[in-house]
Amino acid sequence: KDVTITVWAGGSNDSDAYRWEAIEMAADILEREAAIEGEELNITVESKGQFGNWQEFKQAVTLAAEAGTAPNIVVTSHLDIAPWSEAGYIVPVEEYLDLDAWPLNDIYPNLLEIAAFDDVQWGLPQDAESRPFFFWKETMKKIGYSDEEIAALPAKVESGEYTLQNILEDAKKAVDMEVVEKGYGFYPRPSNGPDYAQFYQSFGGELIDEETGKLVLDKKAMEEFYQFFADAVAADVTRKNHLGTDWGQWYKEVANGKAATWHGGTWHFGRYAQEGNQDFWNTIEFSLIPAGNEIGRPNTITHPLVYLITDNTNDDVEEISANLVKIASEPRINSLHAIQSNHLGIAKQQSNIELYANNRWADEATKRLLGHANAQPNHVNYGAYSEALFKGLEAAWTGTKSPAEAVEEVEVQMKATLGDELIIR
Amino acid sequence: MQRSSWLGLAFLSPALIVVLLFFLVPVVLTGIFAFTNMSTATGVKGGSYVLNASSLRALVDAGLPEVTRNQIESAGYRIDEKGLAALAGAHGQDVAEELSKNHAGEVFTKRRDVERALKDLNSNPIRKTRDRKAAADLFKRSILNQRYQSREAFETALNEAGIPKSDRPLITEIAYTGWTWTTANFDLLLSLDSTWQYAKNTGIYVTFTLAFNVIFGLFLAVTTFYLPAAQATTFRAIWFLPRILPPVLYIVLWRWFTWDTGFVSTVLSGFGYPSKNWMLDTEYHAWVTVVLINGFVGASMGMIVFSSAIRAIPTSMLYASEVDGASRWQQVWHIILPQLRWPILFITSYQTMSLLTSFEYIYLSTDGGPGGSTEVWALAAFHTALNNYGGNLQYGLGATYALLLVIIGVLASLFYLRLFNFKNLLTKPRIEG
Amino acid sequence: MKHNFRNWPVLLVLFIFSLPLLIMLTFLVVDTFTTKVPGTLVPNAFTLNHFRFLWTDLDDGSWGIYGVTLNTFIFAASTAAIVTAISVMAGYALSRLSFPARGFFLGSLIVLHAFPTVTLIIAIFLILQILGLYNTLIGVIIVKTALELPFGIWVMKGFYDTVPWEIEMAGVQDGASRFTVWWKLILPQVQPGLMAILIFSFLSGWSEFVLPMVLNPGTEAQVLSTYLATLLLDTNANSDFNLISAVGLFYALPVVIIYLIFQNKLMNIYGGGTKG
Amino acid sequence: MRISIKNFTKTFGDTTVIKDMSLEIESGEMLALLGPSGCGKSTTLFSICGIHRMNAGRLQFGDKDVSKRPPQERNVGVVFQNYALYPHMDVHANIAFPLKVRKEPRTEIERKVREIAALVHIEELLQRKPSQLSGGQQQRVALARALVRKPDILLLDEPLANLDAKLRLEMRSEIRRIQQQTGITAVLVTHDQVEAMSMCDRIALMNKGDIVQVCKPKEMYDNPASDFVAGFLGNPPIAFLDGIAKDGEIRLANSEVGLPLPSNITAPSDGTQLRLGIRPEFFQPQNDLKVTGKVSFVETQGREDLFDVTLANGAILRSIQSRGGDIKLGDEVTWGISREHILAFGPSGERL
Amino acid sequence: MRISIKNFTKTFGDTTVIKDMSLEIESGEMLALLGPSGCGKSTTLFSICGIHRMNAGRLQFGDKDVSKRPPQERNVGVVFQNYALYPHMDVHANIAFPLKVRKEPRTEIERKVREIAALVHIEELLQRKPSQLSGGQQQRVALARALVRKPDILLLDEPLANLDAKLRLEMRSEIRRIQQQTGITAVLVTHDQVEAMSMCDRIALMNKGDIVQVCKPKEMYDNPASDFVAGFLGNPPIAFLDGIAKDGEIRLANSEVGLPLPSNITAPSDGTQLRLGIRPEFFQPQNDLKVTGKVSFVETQGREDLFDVTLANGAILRSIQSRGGDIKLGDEVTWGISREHILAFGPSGERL
Ligand SMILES: Nc1ncnc2c1ncn2[C@@H]1O[C@H](COP(=O)(O)OP(=O)(O)OP(=O)(O)O)[C@@H](O)[C@H]1O
Ligand SMILES: Nc1ncnc2c1ncn2[C@@H]1O[C@H](COP(=O)(O)OP(=O)(O)OP(=O)(O)O)[C@@H](O)[C@H]1O
Ligand SMILES: [Mg+2]
Ligand SMILES: [Mg+2]
Repeated sequence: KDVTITVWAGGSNDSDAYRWEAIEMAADILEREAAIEGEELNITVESKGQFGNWQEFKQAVTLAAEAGTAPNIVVTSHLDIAPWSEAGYIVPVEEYLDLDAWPLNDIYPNLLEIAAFDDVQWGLPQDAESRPFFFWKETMKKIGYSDEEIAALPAKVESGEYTLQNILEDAKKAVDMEVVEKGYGFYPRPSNGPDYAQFYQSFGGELIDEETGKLVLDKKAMEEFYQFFADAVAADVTRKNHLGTDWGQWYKEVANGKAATWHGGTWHFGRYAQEGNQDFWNTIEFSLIPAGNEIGRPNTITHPLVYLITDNTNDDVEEISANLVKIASEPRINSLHAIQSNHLGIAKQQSNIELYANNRWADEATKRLLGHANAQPNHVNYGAYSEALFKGLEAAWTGTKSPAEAVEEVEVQMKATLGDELIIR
Repeated sequence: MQRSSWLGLAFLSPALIVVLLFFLVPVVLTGIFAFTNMSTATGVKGGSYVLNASSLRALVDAGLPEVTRNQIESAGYRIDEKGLAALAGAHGQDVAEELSKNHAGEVFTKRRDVERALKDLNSNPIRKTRDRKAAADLFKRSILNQRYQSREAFETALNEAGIPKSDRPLITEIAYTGWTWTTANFDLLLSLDSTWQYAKNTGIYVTFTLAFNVIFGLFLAVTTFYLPAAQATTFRAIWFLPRILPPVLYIVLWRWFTWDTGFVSTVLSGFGYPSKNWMLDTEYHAWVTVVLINGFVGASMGMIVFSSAIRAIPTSMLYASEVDGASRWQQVWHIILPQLRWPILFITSYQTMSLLTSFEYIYLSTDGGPGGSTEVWALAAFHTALNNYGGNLQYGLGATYALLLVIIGVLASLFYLRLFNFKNLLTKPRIEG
Repeated sequence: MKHNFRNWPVLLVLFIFSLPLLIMLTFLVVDTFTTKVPGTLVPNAFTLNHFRFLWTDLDDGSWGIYGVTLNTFIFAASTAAIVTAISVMAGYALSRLSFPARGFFLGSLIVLHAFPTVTLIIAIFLILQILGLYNTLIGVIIVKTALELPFGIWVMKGFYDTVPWEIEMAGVQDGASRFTVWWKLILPQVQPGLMAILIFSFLSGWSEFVLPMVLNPGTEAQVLSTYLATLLLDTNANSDFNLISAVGLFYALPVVIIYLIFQNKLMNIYGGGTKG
Repeated sequence: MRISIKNFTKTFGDTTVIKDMSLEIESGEMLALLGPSGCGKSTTLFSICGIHRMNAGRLQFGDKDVSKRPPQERNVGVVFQNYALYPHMDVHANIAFPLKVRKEPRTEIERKVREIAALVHIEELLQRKPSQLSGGQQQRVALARALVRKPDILLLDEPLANLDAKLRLEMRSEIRRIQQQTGITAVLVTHDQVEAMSMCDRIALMNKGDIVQVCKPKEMYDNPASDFVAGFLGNPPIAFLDGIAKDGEIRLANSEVGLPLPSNITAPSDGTQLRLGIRPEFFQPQNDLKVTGKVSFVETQGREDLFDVTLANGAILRSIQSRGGDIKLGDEVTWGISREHILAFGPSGERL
Repeated sequence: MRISIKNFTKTFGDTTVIKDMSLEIESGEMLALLGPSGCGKSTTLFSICGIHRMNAGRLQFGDKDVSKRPPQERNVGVVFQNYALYPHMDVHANIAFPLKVRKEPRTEIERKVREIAALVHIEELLQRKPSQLSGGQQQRVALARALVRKPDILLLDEPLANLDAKLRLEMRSEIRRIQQQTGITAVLVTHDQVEAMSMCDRIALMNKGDIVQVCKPKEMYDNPASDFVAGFLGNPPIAFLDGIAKDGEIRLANSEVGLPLPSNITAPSDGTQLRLGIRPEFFQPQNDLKVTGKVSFVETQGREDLFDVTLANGAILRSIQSRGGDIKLGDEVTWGISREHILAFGPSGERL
């Protein structure tokens, strides 16, 4: 039997090639398994990992699914599960896979949970990560921190002793002392991403109400979160026009100490090395995203990508796809991706894989961050929620609106697009 | 009808078909979409009927009695006679009996539990996962998480599950995943500040770019007209390049030119200016770049139209003005410009339409930034309907944006048609046979 | 009338205005063949490494440059051919033949230009999908054709308008049918227009970005614009500007060459098209 | 082939260009449609060949009613003012085109093209493109193309207007020769009186969509039906004197001078507005009916001199004389009018 | 203002259009530049007004060398063939333009425009746009515009070419009147011999960038310097007979017929190629030097008839006669040549 399986992976860099190569390896294994069972199975994997950006990827998948020509397997944000399942674009992996069997029973349950929606296991986690806060050690020293104090920072952050307000102060100090240039005291991500929800959480904001499953707009937290960025701009520690900075440029700058503090993802570890910073451990310190105030908590968001199986008229194809995804989730195969792209593993046994276990970054990041990580909620309208959240931030950040006004606008927008699915606090 | 009429219609028909399919039908469809809540989640083609945890919550909010909710939630997987009989049929009496012995009458909430029960069987003849799942499904009595493609199928299922008749309409309504009619898009559009911001941005964009196009196009046409042929051709070629260069590449060049590490910054840093992003530094920077990027492209069109219009002015007229004593400036001002009235009007109207509906270059350069300050109407429509980070494509809202743009564009072009005295363009065919 | 004035002030002003373009283009070429120290503008070594995409595959998700180039060529060439064929017929009908509602058709042609086709794309997508042409090269070709058509017809009509009626009359008088007259006598007269449309729509197709991006996201039929955009928008570590420039140069070279060969014909396009 | 036009009316939109015109053209005859610009000459021509549709009226070729036939079926050869050669075809292909669309066999085409090319003397030009031909040569090619398929009728729309003076003279006789040689019925549209008079058997003079007079050239020159006709024909043009009838004479306006009326007309009643037409060749020193005036304009035209003589009342008479006299501007002269050549016109311009 | 052109040469790229031409035009004179199309008339004119630059040579207005001056500074009025009126300005603005660019005060402009409008009789047209004017009216406006700022020199480039026959006649005298009234030095470019002869004091006949002859019209007609000049002037054109000199006679080609040479020339040596020019008015029945031939062409031109007579050797003589004879095509006639009017030309066309 000849089957062609197409795989599309969004938001991928070159180092993420194992997202689809894993499927190719799995295909090989599956073919062999079938051969043993006396079936001749011939799987051709066609993969595409090159998309301009997340926007284009999602648009492409959506339209393709609408046209009935969706790729069989997509690697995408877990947030897409809600709308795509609602629209009927994807089928649950649990239709084809035994979740109690190897290797699925080895996957961290909380990650599996993230790939589920409405109690249905729609997909399988493809990787894990987390989004830490970074400090440039050299700069911190110059503004008066000792090595020990720096080493103690992650703990102070975790305990809530060191907050975002301290970040502002230190960043300001760095700028005022001209250790870094204006606008480089705090150097956030230059485009929309899950990271910004972290800051909302830092000020006590909740994304979803566990009880009712509705999204939450905490106006006070939102305003304080916006205020924080407005303050950062006002204090010259962050550039007003920062959003939209070229990613390549951004990486280069943070990797080489041009910024005092910033935030990013666990995969940055590898990227910094590519940008010329081979000595991460001695130059950069990382921690959770600090709390913003007393109500808030230090936190980090993990935003795993997931393997999803799309709806296909042929159930056999869906089954083969599901099995490929399953095999690709085996610790050994997944570790290839985790280490190559500096993501975190998805399964417990990966710590027993030498490749993975020997990697200090994977090890430490897992320990320091993953325990505190939460994910954004799978909700049909979370996309609209996050769009609105970011739009408000942009307005406050660039000064087109005051934080309060921005929150007003966000409220209007969210009310209109989310309707009953929103709780305003 | 004359024979040439048939030939005329025949000649026109390929164009008509293409235009109908890809201009008129889309406009009509867009008009329709504008009155729906269509989005990624609803799909475009219509939906199916699903009850799941989310819709159940929504149902409760909408007033579904607790009893019914419990009834739906607790239906689950029941090891009953009917299921066992089916299982016996599929996998043999032994299996059915053993399962019956272990779990008869039990209700499992999840299929996974049924699967486990099946796996735990001593005989365990069901080795393949897929078969086991099929076997487990024989006991399924819940309608949760089940996709029904048609209303009838869903209602039949509700009926079989014993849902009270009075609750069914509400359940059916909420379980529907497809789009529904609404005028909310228009209300939303009007209530959002950003709408007005987009309108304002579009105004700025069109006005300034247009002004640049026309004025600079004129400037190029007039100056190259006076230059010797070789120089004129060179400059025309340079200015034609923005138009023929692929937009993606053209924007790459601009980025390289304006970005922090780009040409301007590098050169200025030589003079001690801190390098910055000249494209996105402030709103003003962004606007200047956007206008220049589009202006450079548009100017070439103006240049060519005006150039050919100037060339169409009889040289004797220019000679006449010279022997009449006019200086070059007077010649341009009194003789050339007045005679370019129609080309200028043409370019103005043509470019107004083009600019109103274009966003490609903005999308590739600032993408509406910084902070949405260069987000024009067409780009907003594109972002809303097709291109946002959240991946929830709001087709309905996007169509509303597009529809308004269509209306404005059509009105504007009708206005220009009047201005052009359209009848004059239409000469009657001279062969009547 | 040209010699009576001094040219250099005009030349100077033109030169200053053209400087950004000149710089961009110069460095585009220079960058692709050289390396340089970051933060400087002067190259320090010659290299052909930026053109490695010509002999190695850049990534695993796409076809490699030659396949993409072939797609782009097919896309542009077919678009050009279809646009020209249809415009040549419709332009003649609008210019020369009488039939009911002729004025209406001519008017709509101008109004069509005001339709933001690209924002109507959902609907277009739907139609393509019904026709089974979504995510195929043919689909994008047809949509692109539709987009170019109003302009093409308008230009062709302008060219037909300039053909003397007497030629057509003579043909009819010589006993030829209107079709023969068109095919044998009139068409050869509007060849410059035909060429102009052909070239122009080819260039336009070659450059098109949004349509392939939205309507043709698959791998089989990727075109150069999306290929380049992918390199550009990617947050890749090795998103290497010189490489992008090299691909860009490779991408732009055909259009520039075509332009240089046919520039007179292109300059022509508006002459014929904007009468009145 | 005889052409007969009956009650022909042609309108463009709201404007009626030709109203109720009737005209007969004999077989083998060459008729000139002469008239000022915009009088409807081309419209008539185009209606004959079928490019325009007649709004009313009947058109017959021989006995056949062709009013409703499309141009392709009328078998009419037309030569257009700008020749309308097909610029992308060489001369041979141009001439062969009418045969080719009729799908005649190649050898046949070849033979006919050669034959007609010989007739119009362009054998050596067959391989050239129209743009490589001079005006006269283009003219011949157009003629050849119109004639090659042996049309029943030949129509010529100002065929000489674009040629220079010398060539025009030459082509005039050339066209006439060919027409006579082939014996084809021909209609020549022109606004040049010399052309009409020198080339055609008969002239139909048109004015504002109407035929004013149809007759032989000489007759039209000698016996114009109205002052319009008299004014249109003749170079230098005829001079007019306005006056009123009094005692069988005509009393000139603003003057006491009286002139006798031509002898062959019945004198109109006194007080009638009259107009006398005197051609320059009939106002000469040797004639008897003397008139005195001042020479107000002198022009040398090579072998002849032209004089304008302004009479006391401001009216102007014109005289053309062989060169030799030494009359200068401002001289007072007393020259005579040839009484029997005076043309008299009534109040509405009709010939008396 | 006197115009003096010395050794003027003009090239366009590689082609030399005018080579080493010299010409003097007297103050107040009206000179015609006559010649066939493409001979360089317009080029000369444009060089005088400064639109073209002279490649070599000197141009003087009066005593001032203006060779290097731009057109704006030459103070020359030009009337272009197509009038070159500014279509977006009304007549008033058109005429006022030369004054406006000199920033003259408004009242002054107003006065001058009125004045010149009166001179050319277009007072009532001042508010119209050029497109609302007839050809003759446009012509007058162009003239007014050229004259309004009192130029030293008036240049006219085929000003009458686009007018119809009647209007041309009228404008001819009108332009001459205005030129004489203002006393301006004028150069008229034309390829119409009648125009040149009737309007100008002197004619400069050009051929291929060279001036062939400059003199008074009558003299040029009577005493052409070459066969080119003789052939160019005269309507109907002169007829030529080719032959060789023999015994003080000329023996016609392919024939035994001999004709005597004009008495006022020295007979060339025997065997010289000769050419005789005989104007149609000098080949008449009553003349003495009889020649017999067949009438091969007859043309009625209103008051005169034109005959072509083909001699036995195939040469053609032309005769123009007053109407009245009843000579028909094919008749054999024996008419006479006026011996003293025969023009004889040598082998290279020069007048003997
Ligand atoms: N297609 C048309 N629509 C409207 N009016 C027309 C059309 N064709 C001709 N006319 C008008 O009909 C009248 C006669 O035109 P026609 O061309 O027959 O004149 P003509 O005698 O040939 O003049 P000319 O000597 O200038 O060619 C003119 O007033 C012209 O404006
Ligand atoms: N700008 C130019 N470039 C090249 N050749 C030119 C140019 N202008 C004129 N000529 C050539 O110079 C010659 C003389 O041209 P000119 O216009 O002076 O002739 P003309 O005597 O005015 O003729 P016409 O009676 O046709 O107006 C022609 O052969 C023409 O082709
Ligand atoms: Mg006509
Ligand atoms: Mg000329």
